[in-house]
Amino acid sequence: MIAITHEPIDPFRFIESAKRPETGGIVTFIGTVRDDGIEALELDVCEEVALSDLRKIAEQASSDYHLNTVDIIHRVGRMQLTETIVVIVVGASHRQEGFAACSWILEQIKEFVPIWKKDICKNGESWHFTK
Amino acid sequence: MIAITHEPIDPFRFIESAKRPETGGIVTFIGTVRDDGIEALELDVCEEVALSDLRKIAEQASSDYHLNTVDIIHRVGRMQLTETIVVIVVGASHRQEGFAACSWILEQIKEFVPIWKKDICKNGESWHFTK
Amino acid sequence: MKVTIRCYARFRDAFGEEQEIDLPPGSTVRDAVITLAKTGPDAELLVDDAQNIRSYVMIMYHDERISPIDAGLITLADGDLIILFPPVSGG
Amino acid sequence: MKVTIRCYARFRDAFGEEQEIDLPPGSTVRDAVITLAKTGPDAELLVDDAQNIRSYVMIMYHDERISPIDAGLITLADGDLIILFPPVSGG
Repeated sequence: MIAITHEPIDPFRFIESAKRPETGGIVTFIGTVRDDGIEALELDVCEEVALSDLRKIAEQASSDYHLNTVDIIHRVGRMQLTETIVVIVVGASHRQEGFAACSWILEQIKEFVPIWKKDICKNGESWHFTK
Repeated sequence: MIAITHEPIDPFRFIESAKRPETGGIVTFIGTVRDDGIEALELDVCEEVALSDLRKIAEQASSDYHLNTVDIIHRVGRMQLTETIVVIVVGASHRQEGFAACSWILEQIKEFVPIWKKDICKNGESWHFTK
Repeated sequence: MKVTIRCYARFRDAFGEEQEIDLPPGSTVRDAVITLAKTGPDAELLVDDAQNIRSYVMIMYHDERISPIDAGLITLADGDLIILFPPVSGG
Repeated sequence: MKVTIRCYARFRDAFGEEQEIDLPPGSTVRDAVITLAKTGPDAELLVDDAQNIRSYVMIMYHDERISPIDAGLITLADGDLIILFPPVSGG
């Protein structure tokens, strides 16, 4: 499943559904809200473009890394410390392709998918903005 | 947790317990029984050496990749297609270290930890044996 | 003619969520962004001193990403929509 | 003197789970492995034609891994335990 959601993400159903006879390795990345001195994190999104981008990334990864399954679920809205921001689950026949694909998908998301993080701190809010 | 078990592994408790304020990325590898024309897989182990090796690998990974948490659970005995053989969960502050550590741990296991796979097929059994 | 510019995240804070801008016929995407930049106190977020669009600005036009370098080559039509994305930080 | 050799996985199928072997005093780990190899039909699984231990054989002695190359340098004591692992395939 490729999705953008405002609700908490349950990664377990995606891991379960990645179990296929042709799959030997399931590699999962779960991004969580890290305490960098913040109270919470708020994520903004341009949903129609982001969803279309995620679908293209998943398709490319499936093809380039010969994946059997790909799931990408990105949450937006406000999240507390340790809550799950993103879940990427890839099912691969071979482990190296699984690791490479999962990492590549994450880097692609960070490079161009229109999602933005804003730190919510005691004394204000500030967008992550790296030129 | 570092463990060798004869029972099915539930990866979810390890993923849940990896959620810490200092952790930004949880990378999980789940190895599953792939259908290479087999009926089942049977894993043998030298348990005391394997457990000691896994502990050393986890310690080294924690130190080298600055991990916040490491779990390695390896199952032995007989497993059916799609069942989970091994679960590796690493909690890292930074994603690249998470991917690198999880992959490194798996390669170390495959290189020297005394665990052996035997294919159970319709017409016989055969050990994996790559010189 | 009128074109609409929609902004996200930090650009929205600086220039509003959506602005309708009046431009002379023949104007380009670059002209529209320069015009928008002048409406806020943080023009330099969008354009440099030479009025070139910052290289980090992601521009969506007709559902396609276009490069800030090409923005001066693309002529607008009345009713067009331009979307501006600041540097992303998802994942 | 007597030493015990324990085998795992494919080596166990070929040479039994545990064998007690009689050796003259001064014998080395290499001597013990050569002696074990002769007890089964698949001696070449453990040693090559020059009676050197195959490089893929993992040898545990006194809770330490020792290299097949060093096996001829390590002198055994009565009651010692040697463990032989075939190439591993976990993960």
